[in-house]
Amino acid sequence: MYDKEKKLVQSYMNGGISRRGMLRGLASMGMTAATASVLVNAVATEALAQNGFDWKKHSGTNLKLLLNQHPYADAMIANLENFKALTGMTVEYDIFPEDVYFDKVTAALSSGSTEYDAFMTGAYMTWTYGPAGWIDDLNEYIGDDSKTNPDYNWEDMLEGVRNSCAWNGQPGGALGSDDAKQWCIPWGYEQNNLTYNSRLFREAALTVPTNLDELVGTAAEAKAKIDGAYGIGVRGSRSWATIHPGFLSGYANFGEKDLNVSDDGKLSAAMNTDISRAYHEKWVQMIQESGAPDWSTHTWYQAGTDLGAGKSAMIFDADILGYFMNGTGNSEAGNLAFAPFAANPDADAPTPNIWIWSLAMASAGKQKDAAWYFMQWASGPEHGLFGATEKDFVNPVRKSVWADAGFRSRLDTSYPGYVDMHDLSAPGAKIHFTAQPLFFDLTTEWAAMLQKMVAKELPVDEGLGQLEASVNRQLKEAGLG
Amino acid sequence: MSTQTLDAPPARKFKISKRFLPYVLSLPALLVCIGILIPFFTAVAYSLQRYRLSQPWARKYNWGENYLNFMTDPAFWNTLKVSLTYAFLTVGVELLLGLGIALLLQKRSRFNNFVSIMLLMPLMTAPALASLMWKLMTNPGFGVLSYWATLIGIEDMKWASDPSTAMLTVVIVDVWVYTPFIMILLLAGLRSLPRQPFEAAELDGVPRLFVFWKITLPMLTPFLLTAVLFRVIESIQQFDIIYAMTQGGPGDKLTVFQVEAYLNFFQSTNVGRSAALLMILWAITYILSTIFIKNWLRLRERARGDA
Amino acid sequence: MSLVLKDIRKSFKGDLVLDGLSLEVPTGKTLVLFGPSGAGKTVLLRLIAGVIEPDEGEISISGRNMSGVEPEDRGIGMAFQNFALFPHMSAHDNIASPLTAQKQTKSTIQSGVQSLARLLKIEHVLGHKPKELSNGQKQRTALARALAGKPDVLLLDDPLRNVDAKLRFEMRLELPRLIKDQQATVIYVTQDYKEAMAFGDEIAVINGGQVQQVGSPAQIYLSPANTDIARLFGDPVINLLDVTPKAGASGPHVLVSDQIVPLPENHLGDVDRACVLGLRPEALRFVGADSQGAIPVTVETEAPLNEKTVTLAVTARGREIMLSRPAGTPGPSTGPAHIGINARAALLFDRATGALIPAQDTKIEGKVA
Amino acid sequence: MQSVSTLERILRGTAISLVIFFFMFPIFWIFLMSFQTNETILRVPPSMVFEPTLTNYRSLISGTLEGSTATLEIRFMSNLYNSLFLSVTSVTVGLLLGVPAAYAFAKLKFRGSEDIAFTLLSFRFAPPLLVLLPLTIYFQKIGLADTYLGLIWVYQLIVLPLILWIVRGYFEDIPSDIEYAHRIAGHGFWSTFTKIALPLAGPGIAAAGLLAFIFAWNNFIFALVLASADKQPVTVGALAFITASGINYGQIAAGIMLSIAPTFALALYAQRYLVEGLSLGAVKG
Repeated sequence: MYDKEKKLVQSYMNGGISRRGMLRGLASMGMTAATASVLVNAVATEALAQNGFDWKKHSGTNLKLLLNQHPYADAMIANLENFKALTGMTVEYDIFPEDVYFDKVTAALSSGSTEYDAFMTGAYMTWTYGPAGWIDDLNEYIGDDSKTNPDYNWEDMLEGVRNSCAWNGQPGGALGSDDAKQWCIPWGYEQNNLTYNSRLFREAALTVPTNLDELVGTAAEAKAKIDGAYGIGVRGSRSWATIHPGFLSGYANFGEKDLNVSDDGKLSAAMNTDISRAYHEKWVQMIQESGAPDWSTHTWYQAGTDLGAGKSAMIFDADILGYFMNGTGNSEAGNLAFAPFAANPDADAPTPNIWIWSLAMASAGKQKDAAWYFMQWASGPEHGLFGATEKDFVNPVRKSVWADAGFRSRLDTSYPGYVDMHDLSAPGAKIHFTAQPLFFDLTTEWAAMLQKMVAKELPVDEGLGQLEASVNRQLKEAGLG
Repeated sequence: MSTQTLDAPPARKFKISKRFLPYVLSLPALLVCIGILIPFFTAVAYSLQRYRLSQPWARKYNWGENYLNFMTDPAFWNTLKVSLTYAFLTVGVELLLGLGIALLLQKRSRFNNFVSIMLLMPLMTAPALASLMWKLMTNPGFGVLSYWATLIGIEDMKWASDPSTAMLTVVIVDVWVYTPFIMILLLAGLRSLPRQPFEAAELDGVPRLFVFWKITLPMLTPFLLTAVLFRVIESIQQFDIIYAMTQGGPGDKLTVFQVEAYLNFFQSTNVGRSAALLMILWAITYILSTIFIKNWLRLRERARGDA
Repeated sequence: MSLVLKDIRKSFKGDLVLDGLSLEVPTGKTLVLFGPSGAGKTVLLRLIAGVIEPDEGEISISGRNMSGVEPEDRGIGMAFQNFALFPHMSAHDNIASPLTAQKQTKSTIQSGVQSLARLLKIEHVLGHKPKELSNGQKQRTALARALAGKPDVLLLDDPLRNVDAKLRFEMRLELPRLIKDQQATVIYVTQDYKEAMAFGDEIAVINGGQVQQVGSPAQIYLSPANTDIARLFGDPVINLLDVTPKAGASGPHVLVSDQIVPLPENHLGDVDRACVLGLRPEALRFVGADSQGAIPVTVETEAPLNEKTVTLAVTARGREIMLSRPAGTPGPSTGPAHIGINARAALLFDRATGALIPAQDTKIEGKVA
Repeated sequence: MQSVSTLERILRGTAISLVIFFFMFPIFWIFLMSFQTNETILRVPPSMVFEPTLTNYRSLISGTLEGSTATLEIRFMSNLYNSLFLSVTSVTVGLLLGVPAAYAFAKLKFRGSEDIAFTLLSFRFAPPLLVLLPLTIYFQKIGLADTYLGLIWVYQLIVLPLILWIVRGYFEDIPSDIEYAHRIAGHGFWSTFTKIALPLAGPGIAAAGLLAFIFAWNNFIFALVLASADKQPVTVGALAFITASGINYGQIAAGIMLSIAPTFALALYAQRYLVEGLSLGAVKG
């Protein structure tokens, strides 16, 4: 295919012409930039085919994927032709909206469905899927040279992210321990930091807050000074999703934990401490004073949409939300800026809790080796670079992608502060929760308690007491406490 | 003729013995439903187990323990309270409103028929989508209802996001969606009532309020019961509207049975608790419905006897 | 025998409706089933038609046992009290229904329906739906439908009940001839004794789930088997007075208002028995005060009916008595008067059982169950 | 009626207006929204003055969602088709199974008929989730998972009891004499069922079918749990407008309008059955 075009790309790859020169050349042949970039990857993929690995081993196999409706999936689909060409396999996929995606995954896996070979998941979910026996430990594949191509470069994955997807299955067991199983392969991830509307900040003469007290103050100031916008967007729906982004990132920055693990492996609630109480009080106060009026129904898309529409001055949430909202079509496009945020004034750096979109392999699948071919391609450096530079496959989980000059400069020009923020936060970025099977019960309850506190149904200290009691009771009931 | 029928063998046609006929007619429907019974019993078994998907090794029969735990579980009592409140409020308001509208539209006229069909539109809006609509309208930022609230001086109306107005908001949505259902059943009922008693009452100059209480309402009762039966069952099992509006929040203000059970299953993967919750919901519905149906059959029988 | 019912028992939800009922109807004859409402007449017809099955007993038509035979295979025609027309079909299609069931040709159906319609004078409304028909037209349509299939057995369930008086009068004249022309065995149900007397070769009176009396119209009227039947036949209703026969010089008698009413000789055996005296209103007449056995009464009120005048009188002891006389004949309309009793027409019943105590010179042919 | 006073007329008029306003305004508002972009929807205060655009409908029908960061493929039209297919077939099956059963319960009182009828109705009492969750496993085992057949079967859970209960009432209201008359006239049981009972209960059956259709159409959870993306109905499909690049309110609104349209068209078409058909006295002629 496209022989003439390919030559042009080849010479770009060999450093003969500049990227712009190549694109111009391709455009003169009637290709759009998007198509062209797929072509670039086609060449990269062809290079991949030269590395001696038998890519065609499962030629003719048909895979089926279960995907969340997400830019990561879009980026993969845009590049899928190259995978098919590389391996001779065919790929089908089901995409579900995020509102129902995980319920769909649970329904499919719990019924023992053999329909899907691989699927998108978050690391937290594997704490259920793994022990339930629905997904495979991927270490068996990563370490097997006959199954994994030599250029896969597993070590290239950011360590905190990679470890966050590995757990030994023991309640309270440390993530990334030596006996951990790799339940999923990180794909793209989110750090929770500050994204603010620089236009609004400038107009209201606000400075970017650097710790929790400043955050509370700046949010209140923003709300007071800016007409038609509230101070800070954080999530508030009755769900685990309310706890894991900004809230836990700041919480962990004070050295606080969700659960204590005793020496004999018993778990107990750890959120009823003085520091925690102070943190909760400030957080609750911040939402009461300057949060979204309908905070208690806010999920990430409300937080993001409001920011993009200029309805909030800033968010303490996933960095990629600001990244997406900075694109065309949102009224505040181009106005969003990014800043690392350490809630604890005494902390050296932010400690963002992270969300990792990952790929997992269904145990019930009938063609696991072939599925692994797809997974290693989709999480490999070539697709990673393609997605990060040409699509919205951000944040990448590979060091090599972050080191890519083209990617860094692209981010720097359009997303001020993004790269710095990432670099500063990355060392402390990991999952700060204790891995255990009641994760969703306890975090949902935590969120519900936050809602009660914000609604002033009960004071913070009383709420924390109740939460602690309830968490301990549930842990005991499940035989974990 | 008579001699012919005597000698000739009965005409050869496919005939099912009278004794089996009813079963032949009802069995297919029954079988289809029985297929659904098997999972039902599986669910009963789940409810008697300690069963979390995330702890398969700990799965075992604990018999009534899930149910016993409810006794001391404030979350359960809250669920019960919220569900009953929700059902009572929605069905109550819908019944009054539906009856009122049906009375307004009782007379057969082009206009009334047109209005009654138009009013069915909310019923045709899937509850999941209706909730989306109302979420758009009650958005504190740009929602038109929030804007109107400010116009009449309610500055900080947060609708479903505020614990004090969350129930009100979901009840409004439920009322919006389901009142037409009651309305249409009652309208049909009103229009099918015999005319004579009303004409007689009018001739005798009986006050209209009296006619309503003493003639209309009693004659309408079977229709009311059918409407209420279906509504109560659905209302106490409400899921779509509440889940779409608030997922049971804020706090635990709206954690009705099905929402709680859904979250228990899909998020906590606590199958045992989820199934036990649903079993209790089933029992409540069963008891309520039995009462309704017994009364309904009795009333119907009586109406038939009079006719 | 065309139609034989033997020991039929049928109950609904524990209520015994028919209790060992037996009947026979000869081929081509008309039997009138007479009885008060709730006596089980309609149930009986449905049993014969086969739409319900008896709990016990046997039904046979033309010698063939009907047990297990579906209604459509019984060769029956039936007209319902409430017409039971098919509301979604025209009068024509209603009438044609039995013919289509017999898979007749189009032209046969056409001519069959037409001739019946002509006979019943409903040709002009054949295209109408039942709700566009008057009650009389509905009734005729229903009748036509019952006749259309030329059934062996014709069941007519009080077909004149729901039509107005004028039409009923007309039909009472027309129907017997029509039925005779059919040459079918007919069972005709009615609650109207005059209809019963006008239509039947025989009348079967049922009450309490049993046949109480079967006989010719005259037999039923003149010798009702019990007080119930006596009361049911006759308009105005028979006067029933509690009496106790006494033996006197001239033979057995009873006293009505201290006046002697002689009884036939064979009632000697009934002296001092608690009895009821049945006096048809026609058996009483106004007489002069001086005539023998005249009973003084006070005339309360008088009601002129079409062909007769009915008077309500009260005896000195306060017993109410009804008299009937042909319209146009003179009589007091109010105030004191005297009445005389036609002793030969007096009926004597046992007070405890209500059964007729037959007089010797009266032949009772009807069976008494 | 000359006795209606002016005051009463005004009160009635006001009441009807309020009712129409409450029930119709949301639809009207969403209708307006469906012709707007996010920009005008998000204005404060909300206004009815805007420049209408057809982009929302165009992108729904063409199946491409122009987002801020990417062009997204959506399958709203195929969702719409699924809804239509699932509802129509489920109601058809429900009628085929339910109408004869309803007739048996109404007209052929038999041993245990009340119990069986109640049992059938009681399937409606079972919370859908209770049955649905174990059902996923069984469907997997017997190969009904992710099939239209399996879905249609589960849809009977909502459709069948409704049809049974309503249609039974209509059959009971057909005077038995009319059916007897037909039998006696020489027609068999089945002929009587099809030529007499069915036409007479027709409006009721139509009304029950229509209501069942609405409930099937509105269902959300069954297909979501039991089937793959290509078999999802509009109720699930409408959620696809909530994307990483924000919530596209205009498209949600257009999606809602499109999803109401088919049921509404059906109701308009069958309106005389709905109101008149539900009147139990329909067959007393």
